[in-house]
Amino acid sequence: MQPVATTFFFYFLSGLTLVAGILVITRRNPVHSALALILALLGQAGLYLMLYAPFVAGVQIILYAGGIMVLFLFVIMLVNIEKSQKEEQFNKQWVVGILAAVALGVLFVLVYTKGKSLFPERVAQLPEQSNTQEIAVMLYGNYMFTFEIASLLLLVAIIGAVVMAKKRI
Amino acid sequence: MTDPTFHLELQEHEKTFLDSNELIINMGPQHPATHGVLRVILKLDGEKVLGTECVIGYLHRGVEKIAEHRTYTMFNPYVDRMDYVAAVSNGLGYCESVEKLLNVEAPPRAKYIRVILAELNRLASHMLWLGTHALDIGAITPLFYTFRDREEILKIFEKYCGARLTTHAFRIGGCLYETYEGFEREVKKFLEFVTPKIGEYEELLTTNRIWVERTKGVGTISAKDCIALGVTGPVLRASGVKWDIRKAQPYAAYADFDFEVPIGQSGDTYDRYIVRMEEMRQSLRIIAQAIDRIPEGPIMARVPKVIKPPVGEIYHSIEAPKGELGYFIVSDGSTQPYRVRVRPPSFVNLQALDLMVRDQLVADVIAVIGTLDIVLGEVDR
Amino acid sequence: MVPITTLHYLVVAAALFVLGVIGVLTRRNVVIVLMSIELILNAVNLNLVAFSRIYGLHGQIFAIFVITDAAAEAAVGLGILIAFFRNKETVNMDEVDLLKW
Amino acid sequence: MLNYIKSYLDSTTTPGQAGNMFWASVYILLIFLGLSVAVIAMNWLERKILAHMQVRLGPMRVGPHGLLQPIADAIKLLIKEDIMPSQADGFVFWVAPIIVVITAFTVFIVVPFGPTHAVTDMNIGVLFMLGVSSLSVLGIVMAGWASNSHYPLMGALRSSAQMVSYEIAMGLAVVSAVLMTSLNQTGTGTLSMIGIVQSQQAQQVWFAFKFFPLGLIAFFVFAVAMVAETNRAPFDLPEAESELTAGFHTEYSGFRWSLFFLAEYSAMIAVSSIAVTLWLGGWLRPFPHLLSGSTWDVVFSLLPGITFLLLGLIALVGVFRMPKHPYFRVQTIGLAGFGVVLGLIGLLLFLPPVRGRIQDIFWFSAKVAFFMYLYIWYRGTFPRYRFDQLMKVGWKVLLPVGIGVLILTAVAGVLL
Amino acid sequence: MPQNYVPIFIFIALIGILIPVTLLAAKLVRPENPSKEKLMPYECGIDPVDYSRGRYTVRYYIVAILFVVFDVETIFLFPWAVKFKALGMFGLIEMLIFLAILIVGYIWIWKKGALEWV
Repeated sequence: MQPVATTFFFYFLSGLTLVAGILVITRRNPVHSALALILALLGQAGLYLMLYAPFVAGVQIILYAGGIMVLFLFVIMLVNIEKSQKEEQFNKQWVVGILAAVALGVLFVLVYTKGKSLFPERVAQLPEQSNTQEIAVMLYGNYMFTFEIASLLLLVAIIGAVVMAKKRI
Repeated sequence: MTDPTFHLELQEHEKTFLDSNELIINMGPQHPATHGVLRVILKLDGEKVLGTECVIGYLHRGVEKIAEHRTYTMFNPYVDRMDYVAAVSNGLGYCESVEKLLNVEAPPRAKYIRVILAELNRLASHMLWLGTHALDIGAITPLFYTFRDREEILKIFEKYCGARLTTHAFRIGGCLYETYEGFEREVKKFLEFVTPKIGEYEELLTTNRIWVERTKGVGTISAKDCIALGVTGPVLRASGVKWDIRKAQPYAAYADFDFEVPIGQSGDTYDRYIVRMEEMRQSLRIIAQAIDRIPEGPIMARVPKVIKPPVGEIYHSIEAPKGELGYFIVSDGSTQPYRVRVRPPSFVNLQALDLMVRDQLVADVIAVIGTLDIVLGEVDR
Repeated sequence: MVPITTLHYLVVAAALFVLGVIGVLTRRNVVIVLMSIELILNAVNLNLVAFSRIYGLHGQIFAIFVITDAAAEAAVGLGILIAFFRNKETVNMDEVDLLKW
Repeated sequence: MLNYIKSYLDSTTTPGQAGNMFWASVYILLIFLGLSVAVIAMNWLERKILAHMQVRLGPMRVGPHGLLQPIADAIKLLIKEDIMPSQADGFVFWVAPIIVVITAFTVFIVVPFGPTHAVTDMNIGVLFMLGVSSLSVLGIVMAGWASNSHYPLMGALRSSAQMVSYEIAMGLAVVSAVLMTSLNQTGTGTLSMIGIVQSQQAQQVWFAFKFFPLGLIAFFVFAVAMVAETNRAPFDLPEAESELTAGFHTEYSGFRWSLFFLAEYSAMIAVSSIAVTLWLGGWLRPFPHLLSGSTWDVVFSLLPGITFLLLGLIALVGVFRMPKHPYFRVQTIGLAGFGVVLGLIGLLLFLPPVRGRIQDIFWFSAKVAFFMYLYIWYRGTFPRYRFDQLMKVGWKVLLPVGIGVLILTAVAGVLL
Repeated sequence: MPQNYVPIFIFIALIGILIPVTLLAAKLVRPENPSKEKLMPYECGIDPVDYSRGRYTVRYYIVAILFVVFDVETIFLFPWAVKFKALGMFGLIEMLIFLAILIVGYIWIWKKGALEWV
């Protein structure tokens, strides 16, 4: 698999993701935020494809964009957004929040720039064409217990959510 | 320059708790499935119906008031416009009421013609009901079958009296027209044609799993409620009450014929469907008997030129395709009725809607409106 | 033209993370706060997948588990939100001040 | 440049894998064209077939036997006023139909019309298809929400609830097909669409008939779920015109409405293509082993031409049955011309080089056409489910059956 | 970008250009005279009586939750199905445990009536 126009796609997709991310946290209407989030998720799926992780990209599209976001949209339609739209959108700790976030950002940038030697610049030869198969071998071999615990997590999630949402149970 | 946008005046609803999230939605008057211009205000909880309110009157033409300003003869065509899919029955009821008021009786041949036409009309009405009801539930094909076969009935009407829908077939005191040449033959041919067709409709629906699921247990109404609300016709019979005016108080020539009154047990939509299908078969039986035994003789009784019934009042009812169709006529001795009050079956049956759809789903409202077989012309008059 | 390296992806991930943090800290609408949490999780995922180019497939598998987790989180979080909305008639973050209602 | 174009022609992979973006674009344009023609044809065929099921004629006026009716409709929709309800959310209202169309179309990137006739082949082909088709839920929810009206929102919520419910059953059925691909020497299956068909070829059985009746049950689960996914009768509640007037696209008019229409029909073709690829052997011709040998190969390769000749013949019979009135002269000539064109296409398909290349596409389209006919047949026959019954079928029937079939198939796969 | 994914972008870009262009082109030929009644939301010919966004039943949300959870389950099934024969009996038992835990949840929600619509 030869990569094609990597630079263009990287800047395009990461730009898309970041702009969508900014829209998510600034939109007044939660539905618009959700749509922006979907865009960010899809852009990120593109980034996964670039990173030779097609299976994760597929999972991202099916689960995140097609599953979790539907859940979000349903909930937004369930709660009356009209009222919340008219209210003040940002709380009083926005100064603190932005300061904390900026500090965090500076920290990240420092780590990435100063600690360049932290990450080896080699690229593992990832088998793109048999990505799913390799993942299967690892998921059901090395990560067997994690995988089984994931099912427990899901069980708890079902029970929790249904109990929480269904009053007359 | 006017601003094309406008703003709804939003009503501030008291409480919007999720569990009591009542949603008010209009179904009708311009809705594909309310059989005309019925407006039903639905109070919904998600898909569940919490209550309904019928708003009628979009087709009100003041038929009863018009009667007070027309002579008895002149009013006769107006009644055709009430239940326009069963115009013959309306005319029959009206003519018989006035005849009763006048104390005349139509000659036997006229009575037989009346029975034949009324039963053909019942068939036509039930066919239209079946087609639209099935269409409402999503089966689009029966509609075209039933309309194809109804067409044959309308052809007979057209040949007999020149009109297809609002026939104005009868006059006070009998019939105006003698049967046309080959009437008997054509009716017999029609009977042969339509008998297998009813089986065809049943084949499409009766054992269709989705149809059964959509209709069984939907819109159930008990015999007690039916009687309390005055519901009549197939809806009443499907609840298990054997009440058919053709049997109970025979009018026209119904006493001469041998037929069954089909009844259901549970009073749900499926039973009403079965009852009506069986009624169609019984109608065919009646028509076959009538066509065989139709007597010769005059078709018009001796009725004065100017109809001036004696002072008095009369209530006469017949079994229209949709239920009991009654006329209450008060005469003050003049040429015009003092008051005409119609008891339309659709109007009375529509009352049961709220009872039948409560706690059911939105889709059931459609099924129930369909199964009640209402005609808005008759509801609003 | 600078070749795109793992570091580039990490910077994007960091930016996403910061965006998510800002959202969580400043927005009042609970739904949008939950969405910002999704952004943070996504930033983590991007990091994991980017690292998996260096260290092998482990990162991708972790990303899958994180997505699973996000699904469970969204389900329960939104369930709580609905229970909250049912009682308080608002989706305002500032009013979430009771542990039990 | 010419070399670049030529370099793909003798490769044995899809243009996407060969990295030839020129040919990929050509294929994409061909898919656009083919889909538009298919949707137009489907529109006409549906009305005609449904009409004949219902003892009527269907469109007869525009063009001979109404052949030009879809085009007339398209023009009418294009020049129709586009109404957006006041208080609608403009941007979302605008973007929703586009999303629905994109999701319905994008699926076709990985649909293999033949071993090399796909835009591209992906390692995650099936996953991609499921994922992209699941995104159309978003477009529908957005359309319903943006309209700011009761009926569309109810339709949208119903529609999305229905689609997500049946997606589970669909996914489980797909997994049991994917599972069958791994039953070979290496024990490794594939998610690539082309790989799935090739493993059916290698295992010498269409997956619908593998582990009889397990494959067939999984196929039926998918077949039911796909009707529900595309919101077609008897699962057409979201747009049940007798209840919700038109569901989520009640407020859409003109060209934007036609985008939903386009999306609905291309989604139908898309899910049928998935079903064909996963269970009915994709581009493989029927009975490749029972009726093998070069004679049979030739006979089967003649079938595309014969089909088109027959269609042309039907059109010519129609010409002779046309009324002889001068009023119908133009229509008669048009129908004759149509028949002749079909016949010429048929003759063209007999030529040996074309014959060899067109065969895959022909078999694939024939199988998809069968599903399309089923869709129309369902619509003519079935009443509509009620919403709770629909949910019951999805969650309490198809889901357990899907899991059960999957487990049984897995057990059978391990033991056999 | 690995080359066999690039067509996706070509495809989406093409549709994304074609449809808006057609929409805009249609704007040149179609009439445009809105009026108050024309722009009213459809509610069977009556002025809408209620605000139409929000306050829908919570059951849709439950359906969505169940969908998400079972979708995750399906996603985990895919790699297993791909490597199914190689993983053999061990993988099957592993997957059966995974499914069993979820089936317990499924039965629980069935018993609790979360699958009932009404």
